[in-house]
Amino acid sequence: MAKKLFYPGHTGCAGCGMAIIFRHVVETLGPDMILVNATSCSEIISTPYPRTCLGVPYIHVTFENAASVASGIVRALKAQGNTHTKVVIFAGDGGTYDIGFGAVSGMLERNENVLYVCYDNEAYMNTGNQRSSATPKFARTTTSPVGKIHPGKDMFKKPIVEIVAAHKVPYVASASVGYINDLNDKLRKAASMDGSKFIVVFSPCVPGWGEDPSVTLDVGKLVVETGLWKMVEIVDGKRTLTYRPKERKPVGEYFRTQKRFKHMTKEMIGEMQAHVDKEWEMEG
Amino acid sequence: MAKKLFYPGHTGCAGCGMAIIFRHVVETLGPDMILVNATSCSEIISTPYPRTCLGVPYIHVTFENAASVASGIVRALKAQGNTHTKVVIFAGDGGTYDIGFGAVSGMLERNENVLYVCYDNEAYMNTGNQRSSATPKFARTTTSPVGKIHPGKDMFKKPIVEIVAAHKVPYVASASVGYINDLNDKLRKAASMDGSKFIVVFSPCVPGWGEDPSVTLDVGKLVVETGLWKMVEIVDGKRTLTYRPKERKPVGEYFRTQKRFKHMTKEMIGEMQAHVDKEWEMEG
Amino acid sequence: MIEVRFHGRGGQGAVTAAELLAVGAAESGNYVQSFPFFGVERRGAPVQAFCRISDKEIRIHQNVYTPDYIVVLDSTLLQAVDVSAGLKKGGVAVVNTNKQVKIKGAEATYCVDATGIARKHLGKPIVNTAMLGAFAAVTGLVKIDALEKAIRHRFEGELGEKNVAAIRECYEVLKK
Amino acid sequence: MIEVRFHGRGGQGAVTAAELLAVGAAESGNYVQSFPFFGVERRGAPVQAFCRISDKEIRIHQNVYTPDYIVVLDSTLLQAVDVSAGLKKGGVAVVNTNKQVKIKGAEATYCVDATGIARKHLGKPIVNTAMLGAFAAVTGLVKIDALEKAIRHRFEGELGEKNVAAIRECYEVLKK
Amino acid sequence: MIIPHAKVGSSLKNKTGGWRSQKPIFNPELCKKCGLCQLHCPENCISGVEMDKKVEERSVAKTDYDFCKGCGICAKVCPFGAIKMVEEEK
Amino acid sequence: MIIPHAKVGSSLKNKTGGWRSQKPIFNPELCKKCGLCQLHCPENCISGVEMDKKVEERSVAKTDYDFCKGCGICAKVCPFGAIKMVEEEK
Amino acid sequence: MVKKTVEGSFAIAEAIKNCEPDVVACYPITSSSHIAEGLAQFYADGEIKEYIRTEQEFSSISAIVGASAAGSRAVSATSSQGLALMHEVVYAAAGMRVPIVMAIGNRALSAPLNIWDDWQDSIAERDSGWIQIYCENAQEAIDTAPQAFKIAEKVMLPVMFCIDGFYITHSVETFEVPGMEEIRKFLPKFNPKLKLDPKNPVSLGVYAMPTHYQMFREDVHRDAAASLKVVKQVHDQYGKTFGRTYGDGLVEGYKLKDARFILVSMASVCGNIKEAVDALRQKGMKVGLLRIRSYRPFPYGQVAKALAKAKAVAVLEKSYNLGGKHPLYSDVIGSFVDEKKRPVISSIVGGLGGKDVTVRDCEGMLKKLAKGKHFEVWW
Amino acid sequence: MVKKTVEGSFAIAEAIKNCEPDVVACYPITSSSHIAEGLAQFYADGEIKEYIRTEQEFSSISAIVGASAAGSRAVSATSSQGLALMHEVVYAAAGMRVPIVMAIGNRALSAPLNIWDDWQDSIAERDSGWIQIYCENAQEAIDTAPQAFKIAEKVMLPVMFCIDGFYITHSVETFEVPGMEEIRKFLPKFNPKLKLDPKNPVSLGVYAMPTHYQMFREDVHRDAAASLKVVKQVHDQYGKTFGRTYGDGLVEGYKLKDARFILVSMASVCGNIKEAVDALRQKGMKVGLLRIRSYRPFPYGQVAKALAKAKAVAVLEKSYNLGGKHPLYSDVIGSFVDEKKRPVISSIVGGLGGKDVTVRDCEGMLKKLAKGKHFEVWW
Ligand SMILES: Cc1ncc(C[n+]2csc(CCOP(=O)(O)OP(=O)(O)O)c2C)c(N)n1
Ligand SMILES: Cc1ncc(C[n+]2csc(CCOP(=O)(O)OP(=O)(O)O)c2C)c(N)n1
Ligand code: SF4
Ligand code: SF4
Ligand code: SF4
Ligand code: SF4
Ligand code: SF4
Ligand code: SF4
Ligand SMILES: [Mg+2]
Ligand SMILES: [Mg+2]
Repeated sequence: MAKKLFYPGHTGCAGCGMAIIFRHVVETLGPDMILVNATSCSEIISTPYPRTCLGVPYIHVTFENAASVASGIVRALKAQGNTHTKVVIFAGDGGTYDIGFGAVSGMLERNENVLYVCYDNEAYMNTGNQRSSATPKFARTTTSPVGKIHPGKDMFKKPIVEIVAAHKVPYVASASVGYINDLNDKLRKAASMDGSKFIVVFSPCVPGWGEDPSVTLDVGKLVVETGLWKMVEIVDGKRTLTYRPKERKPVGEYFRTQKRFKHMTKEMIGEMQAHVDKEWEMEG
Repeated sequence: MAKKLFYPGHTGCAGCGMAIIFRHVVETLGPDMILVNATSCSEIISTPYPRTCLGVPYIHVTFENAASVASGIVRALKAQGNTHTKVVIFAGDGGTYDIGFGAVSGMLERNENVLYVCYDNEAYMNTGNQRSSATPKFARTTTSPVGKIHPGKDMFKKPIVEIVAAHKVPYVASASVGYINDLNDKLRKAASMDGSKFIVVFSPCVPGWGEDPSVTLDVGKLVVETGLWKMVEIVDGKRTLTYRPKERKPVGEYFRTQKRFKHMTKEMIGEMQAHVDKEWEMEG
Repeated sequence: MIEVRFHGRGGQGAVTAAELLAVGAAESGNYVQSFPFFGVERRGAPVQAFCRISDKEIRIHQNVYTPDYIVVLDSTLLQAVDVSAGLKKGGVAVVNTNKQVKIKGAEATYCVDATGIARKHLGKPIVNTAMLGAFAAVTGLVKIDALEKAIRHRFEGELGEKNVAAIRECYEVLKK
Repeated sequence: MIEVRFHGRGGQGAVTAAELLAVGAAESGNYVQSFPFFGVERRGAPVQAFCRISDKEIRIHQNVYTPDYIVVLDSTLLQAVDVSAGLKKGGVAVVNTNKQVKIKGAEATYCVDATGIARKHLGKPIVNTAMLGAFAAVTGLVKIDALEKAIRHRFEGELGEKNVAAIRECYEVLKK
Repeated sequence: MIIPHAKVGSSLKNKTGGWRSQKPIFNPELCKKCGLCQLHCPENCISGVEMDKKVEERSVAKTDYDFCKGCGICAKVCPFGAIKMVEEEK
Repeated sequence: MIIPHAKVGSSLKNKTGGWRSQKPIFNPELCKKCGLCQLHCPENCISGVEMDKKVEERSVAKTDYDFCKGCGICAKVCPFGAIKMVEEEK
Repeated sequence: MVKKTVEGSFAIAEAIKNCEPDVVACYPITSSSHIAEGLAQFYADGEIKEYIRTEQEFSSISAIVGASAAGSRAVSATSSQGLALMHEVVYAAAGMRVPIVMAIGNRALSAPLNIWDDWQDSIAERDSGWIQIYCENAQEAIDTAPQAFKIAEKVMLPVMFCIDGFYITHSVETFEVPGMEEIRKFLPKFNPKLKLDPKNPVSLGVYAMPTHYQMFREDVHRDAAASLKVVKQVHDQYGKTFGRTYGDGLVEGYKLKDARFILVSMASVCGNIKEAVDALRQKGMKVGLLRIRSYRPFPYGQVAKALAKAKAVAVLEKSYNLGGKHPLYSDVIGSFVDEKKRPVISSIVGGLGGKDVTVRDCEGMLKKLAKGKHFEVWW
Repeated sequence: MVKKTVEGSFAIAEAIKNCEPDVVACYPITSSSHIAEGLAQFYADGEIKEYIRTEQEFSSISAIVGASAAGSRAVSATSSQGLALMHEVVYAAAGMRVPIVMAIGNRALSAPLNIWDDWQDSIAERDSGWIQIYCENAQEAIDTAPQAFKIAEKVMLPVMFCIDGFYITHSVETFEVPGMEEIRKFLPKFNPKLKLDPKNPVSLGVYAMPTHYQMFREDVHRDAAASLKVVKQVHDQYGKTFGRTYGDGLVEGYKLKDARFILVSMASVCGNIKEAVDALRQKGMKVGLLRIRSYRPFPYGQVAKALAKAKAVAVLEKSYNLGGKHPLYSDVIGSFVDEKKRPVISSIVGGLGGKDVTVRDCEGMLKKLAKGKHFEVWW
C-alpha cells in the first residue's frame, strides 16, 4: 500500500466517528507534524504494540498529560531551531474536559504553540461508556445509569468552548464529524496561527451511544441541525457561528437515533428543547 | 481571650493582606462552617502543629485538592442530613489558578455547594515568591527574574474570573482587601446561594511584592483605582462592575509602590497602561 | 470440569451467553465460572468468552486453553479465526449457520440456523441466547429450564419471553 | 571549627550575613559552611542563621547547637528570644544596640550601634552587613578586606559601596 | 535494550476485513467519482478517486476488503446509490 | 494512636508581639470608635470597639501587644490620627 | 445471605453498598470500573446516598478523605494509573489517619500501557501506612469489604483490599453476599472521636515541624505493625458471624504440614498453585503453598514460622523492583533477619501485565524450587 | 573550573546548566525551589534555551518526557509532594526509556505536611526502574549532574540524583563547578536512535498486551541491574577528567578495613557518621561506615562484600515502610540472601522530617550496634 498518514488496520469499531476525525487530523495537518495522544479509544485502536496505523510521529504517555507532553515537545523543537513542525494533540472528551483539564488550562495559559483537537464522544468510551462532563444531560451511561431516582446524567454538558475561550487563546472552534470539510478548514486555519489553538469535534460512538454504525455522519449532522451542537469559531476573542441551521429541528429527532436516550420522557425532551431554545436566544 | 473564630498568634508576616482576608472569611461566614485550605501561606501561618489560629473546623490535605476535599465534605454533610453548615475553601492563587485548577474545574462542573475564596497574592509566596499564572506581566519573581533577555513575567494574568464564570456557576466575584466591606457583602451574598460560588480577592504580600507592611490596604485600593483589578460580580451569568473608579489613575502609580516592578521601563508601563485601557473599553 | 469457549464478535453478546450459561448451570448445583477474553476488542472484532462448569469447587483463574466445547455465534468467523484452536480430543462444536459445516478437530459439529430463529422471535439477528438452547440440547450440561429462568431474570418482560422463545426453538431443533 | 549563630528577624538579612561571612572567611583559605535555620519563618519573626569556619574539611551537616559566637542583629530580640542558648563556655556575643548590654553566659558582649551606622550610610536600618564588620573586629576570624570584597560582589555599584562604608565604620568602632 | 515503539504502516497486518458482517458492493457504473465515500470511510480503505484530478480523469471508488469493516457509512453517504450493503458471505 | 490535629485557640501561645520592631500607640482621646483599625488588623488583636453597639456606647480601640506585630496598618487606616507608630523599645 | 451467580465486581459492589458508606467517589478505570458502575447503579436507585463522579482519581481519594474527616464512611475503587495518580494523597490519608477504604482492581502500570493484572500498582504504595489485603477470589473480596471498614475504623488507618484485575473482577461465579442487616451487626456505625464539626472545631491536616514529624510517622508505624492483631481478630469475628474464613486471616497455608518446598504468593494465582500442589503431591512431592493475605502489615513472624521447616522457598509475585530484589521476595527474606536458620529463598516474577500463570506454570515453579537451589527468575 | 562559595542549590543549577539541557520544566517546591530558581535565572539571561513554568509537577515531568522523546536533553527538579504527584509518570518515563534527569531535593511526605529532609519521596519510587544516586554533599551533586545525563543517555533510563533538603540544598559552601566546555568533552550531545521525527515517524508510548508487557518490564529490569557497571564507569571516567571520585561510584567505605561494626547509610548524614566513626576509633572501637551512593541499581554484591567480615551492621535510613521492614534495611538484608554467613543486621529509622541526626546521635548508634545484638529502632 502507498505511503499513508493514517493506515487501515486500526482496531476501532466499524463506523467509529472518532476514526474519521483522527484520519482527517493527520491527513490535513501531516506529514510535518508530531501527534500527541491521550489514553482513550483513539490510543487503543491506533497503537497496539507492535503495530500502529499512524504515518506521522506519535506519542502517548498518560491519560491526563497530553497538553504537558506537547508543551515539552514544542519547546524542544524550538530549542532545536525547528519552526515548521506542527505539534498536534488528539484527545477525547475525558482527557480534555476532565482528567486532563488542569494540564490543558496550563498549556493555554502559557499559550504554547500547540493545536489541540478534542474529539467529543461524550463519555469515557475506551473504558466502557462511563459518564464524562461532556455527557449530555439525561444520557444513560454506565456511571449515570437510569435508576429509580436518577434518570441518567444529572448535569448539562460542561461548556468547554466558552471555558477555553475565556483563556484568551488565539483560536477556538467547534466542529462535527458530519461536516468534514468544515473541520478541515478549521484545522488548516488553526494550524496557520501561532499560540494555542483548540478545536472540539462532535464524534458519535457506535456502541456507547447505541446507534447503527452507518448513521455516524447523520447523527453528526442532526446534532447540529437540532441546535444541540453549535458550530462556532472564536478568533482572537471574536466569536462567529460558522453554521446556522435554517430551521432548527426538534431535539427529539436527534435523541431517537440513539439508545442512550431511549428512556427519555416527554418532559425530559421538553427540558432539553427549552434549554436549546434558550441557548439560541443569544445568537439573535 | 474570648472565643474567636480567628485568633491572634498566627505566624504570618506583619501587614499580610491574606491574613486580613482570612480573618473576614471565617468571621463573616462562621461559626457554622467547615474551612478547607490548600497548602499555601495561609496554611503555614495558621496551623503549625500543635497550634491553630482558627476557631472553625479546618482541614488541609494537599496543595492541589482543596476543591475535591470540599466536594467530599459537602456530600458527607448532605448524607448526614446537615443542610446548614457551609463548606468554604480558602486557597491561594497557586492552588487555584494553577495546580488546583483541574480540581476546581471539576468542582464547578459538578456545581458542588461550596464557596471558594481565592486570595490572590500573585505568586507562590509560601515557597518564596515564585511566579504563578496570576503573577502580573513584568513582575519580578524568583522564577520570572529580571535577566538579560526576559524582564520578569512574560504573560498577562490568567483571566480567572472569566474562566470560572464560563463554567456557568451561580456566583463569581472579585474583591480586594482594600474594600473589606465589599468583600464581606460578597461573601454573604455568595453564602446565601446554592451551588458553587467563587470569589477571588486581591491580596498584597509584604515580602513578595517588596512593599511596606503598612501600605497593604492602600495597595489594595490603588490596584482598583488604576483599573488593574476590576471589581465584578457575575450572578447567574449576569455581570456587573461593583465598583467603578471615578477616574482611573495611571498604572505607574501602582507599580511604584512595590519593588517587584522596580525594573519596569517606561515602555513596559506604557504597555500595561494600554492593556488596561483596552480592558476598560468593554466596560463602556 | 468442563470448559466451553464462545466465539462471537464484539457486540454480539458472547460474554452474556457465557454468563447465562454459568447462571443456568449453577442452578443445578454446579460450580461455575465464566469470563470474557480479557481484551480491548471493539464492536465487530472477533471476541471470545469462556465458561467452566464443574462439580467441584473451581479454584483456578486462568485462560481456557483446551475447551471441551466451542460455540460459534457467527459463521463468518470461521474464515477469520481458528475457532477450533486447542479443542480437546472428542471436543464438540456448536455453530450458528444455515449451512452444514464441519469444524476440523471437533468430534461432532452441530449446526443450527440461530440467526433465522432469532430473527423470527426477536426481529433481530441477536443469537447469543438462542445458541444456548442449542448448547443445552447438544450437551445436556445445563437444563433448558434453568437457562430460561436465567434469561427471564436478565431480560425483563416481553424481551425475556422473546428470548425464551428463541432459545427453546433452538433447543428443540437440535433435540430432534 | 568555629560556629557562629546570627539572630535576626525575617527580612533583616541574617541569612545573607551568615553567607557573606562564609564567603569572606573562605577567601583566606578556610573551609566554610553557612546555612539558615531551616524554618518557615515569616517577615518579622525571629530567625537564625549559622556559619561554620574551619581549617579542616567540614563534613558534618547538622544544626549548630553550641555556637562559639552569637551575633544579634536586633536588640529587640533580646526580650523575645534566648539568644545565648547553647553558647559555648568562653563564647562571645556581638549585639547591635545603642545601649550597653550584657548577654548572660557570654564571656564578653560587644555592643555597637549598627542601626545608627547603617542609617547613616544606607539611609535605612539594614544592619546585616554592618554587623559583619563588628564581628570581624571582635573575632579576627575574617579579614575586613575579604568581607568588603564579598559585599561588593553581592551588591553591585553604589549599594555595594554604601554597605562597605557601613561595615567599615562598624569595624572601626569596635577595633578601637 | 528495547525502546517500545511501533513502525509506520504496521497496522496493515491487522486484516480487519474479517470483522465484517455486512459488505459494501461498489457499482462502478453508478459511481460518479465524487469522492464522498472515500472522504468519510473510517477505515481509510476506499481509494481510486484521485481528488487532485479533474472528475473525468479520476478512477471510480473501490474499497480494500482486507480492511473494510462493513460499517455502511460509504453506502449512506454516496449521493448516487453506487454502493449497496449486502450480508457478508458465510 | 495520635490523630494529628490542633485545638482551637492554641495559637494564643504564639506571642507574636515579640516580632514587633514598631509599636502602635493608641490615643484614647483621639479615638472616635469608628472601628476601622479593628476591622483591618491582620492579627485580629485590636478590640474594644463593639460595633454592634451605638458609637457612644463603644469603648475606644486598644491592641493586645502580646500579638501586635507592629505592621502599622491601623495607624494608616485610622481616619482620626488616633494611632501613632513608634520605634519598639529595645 | 443469598447465593448469586454474578460478576465478581458487581458482587463486591453490593458488599460495599451493604456496608452503608455515605459517600462514594469514583473515577472509571479498567479493571475496577465495574465496581464503580455497580455502585453508580445503587446510587441511581437511591441505595447509596452520595456518589461523586470526580473528574479524576486524585480527586476521588481527596473527596473521600474529606468525607471521612467530616465523619462519614467513605469509599472508592480504582486501579493502576488511577491509584498511581492518587499516590500523594495515599500517603496523606494514612498520615491523617482517615479510615477510608478502597477496592483495588489490580492492574499493571504504564508504560507500556496495559490494562491487565499485576500487583505493582498497590505494591508501589506499600510504605505508606495503608493496610493491604490481597484476596484470592471474589468471595474473599466480598467478605473482606466489611472487614476492611471495620479494621480501618478500629486502627484509624486506611485499608485497600486488592483483587486481581479481570481474573477476579470480571469473572462470573456463584457468591454469597452478606446483607445490610447482617453487616450492621458486625460493623458498627462509623463514629470517629475527632471530626470536622462546627460544634467542636479542630484543625486537621496541620503541618508539623522536625520536632514532631517523626513522632507521627513512628506512631503510624507502630499502629500499622500492631494492626496485625486487629486484622486477625476482625477476620476471626467475621468468620464466626458469616462462616467463612481465610487461613488465619493473615496467611493461609496449603498442605504445609510436611512441606519441604513451599511457594509463597498472594491473590488469585494461589488457586492455581493449589491445583499444582495437589498434582505434585499426587506424585509424592512434599510441596505446599503459603498465601499472604495481609500484605501490609506484613506478618513476618507468621511467615518465618510457616516456612521454618522448609528446605527451599520461592516467592512468586506479580510485582517487581526494577534493578533490585522484588518486593514480596524482600519481605519474605526480611522475615528471617533475626532467625538462625532459614530455607533457601528464591524469587520468581511472573504474571505481569496479564501474562497468564497457569497451573502448569505453577507445577514448573514447584519443580524448580524442589531442586533446592537458589534462583532469581522471571517466568 | 573555579571555586565559588555559594549555596548548594545554585551551584547545582549551574552544573545542570553547564550540561546544556535544551528544555527545563519546573514547578517550585521547597527544598528544590532554589535549583529551579537558579535555572530560571539562567533562562532569563539567555543561557538556557527553554524553561517551562508548568502549572504543577505532573506536567513538569510530562513536559520533559515529551522534550526527551523529541530528541532534546531535558531536566527537572522537584521534592516531596512534587515527586509524589509525578508518580504515575515516573513509572511511565522508565517504561518509555526516556533518559530524563531530575534533581531531587529530598523532603518528607505529607501528612503531616513537613518541608524538611527525609528520603521517603524518592525511596517510594524505588521500584520504577529509575536510577537513583544519593549524594553526600553539594559538591558530589554538582559532580553527579553530568554523570546523571551520561548514565541516562547510555542506559536509556531516567536518573534522579538526590540531595538532602536544606542540609545540602540550602548550605553555602565552597564548590568547584565544572564549566560548559569541560563538560562538553565528558558528555556528548544527546542523539537518541529513536525520536519523534516527521522524517522518520514512529509511534512511542504504545500499549502492550499480555503477550508483550512482561518482556518490556524484564528488559528494564535487566538493563537497570546491568547499569551498575555504567554508573561505575561513568563515575570513574568523571573522576579521571575532573579529579573527584566518590568511593567506587557505587558505594563508599569509610574505615572499613578492619571494622567489625558498620553503619550503613546514605546521603549527607554520612558526613556526620564519619565524624562519629573517627571519634569512636579514637576510643579504639572498630567501627566503620558503608555509604550507598547508587541506591538503584542497588549494589547487592558490593554491599555483601563490604560487610562480609563485620560482626554487626545497622542500617540508618531516613525512610520507612510503615508497618514493615524499612526499605534500605530490606535491601541490605537482601544482599545476603544467597550468602552462607551474614552479620547481625539491625535497623534504625531516623532523621524523618528534618529531625536532626547529629554526630552524637551517630556515636550512640555505633555504640548500640557494637553490642552485637539485633535491634529495630526509631532514633
Ligand atoms: C489516571 C487514569 N485514570 C483512568 C484511566 C482509564 N481510562 C483510560 S482511557 C479512559 C477514557 C477516555 O475517555 P475519553 O478521553 O473521552 O476518550 P474515549 O475513550 O471516549 O475515546 C479512561 C477512563 C487511565 N488510563 N488513567
Ligand atoms: C504538589 C506540590 N507542589 C508544590 C508544593 C509546594 N508549595 C506549597 S505552597 C506553594 C505555593 C502556594 O502558592 P499560593 O497558592 O499562591 O499561596 P501563597 O503561598 O501565595 O499564599 C507551593 C509551591 C506542594 N506543597 N505540593
Ligand atoms: S467505542 Fe466508540 S469511540 Fe471507541 S472505537 Fe468504538 S465507536 Fe469509536
Ligand atoms: S509571605 Fe506574603 S502572603 Fe505569606 S504571610 Fe507573608 S505577607 Fe502574607
Ligand atoms: S463499509 Fe465502512 S469501512 Fe467499508 S468501505 Fe464503506 S465506509 Fe469504509
Ligand atoms: S460516494 Fe458514490 S459516487 Fe461518490 S465516489 Fe463514492 S461511490 Fe462514487
Ligand atoms: S500595628 Fe498592625 S498588628 Fe499591631 S494593632 Fe496595628 S494593625 Fe494590628
Ligand atoms: S480607626 Fe482610629 S478612630 Fe477608629 S476605632 Fe481605631 S483608633 Fe479609633
Ligand atoms: Mg470520550
Ligand atoms: Mg499566592
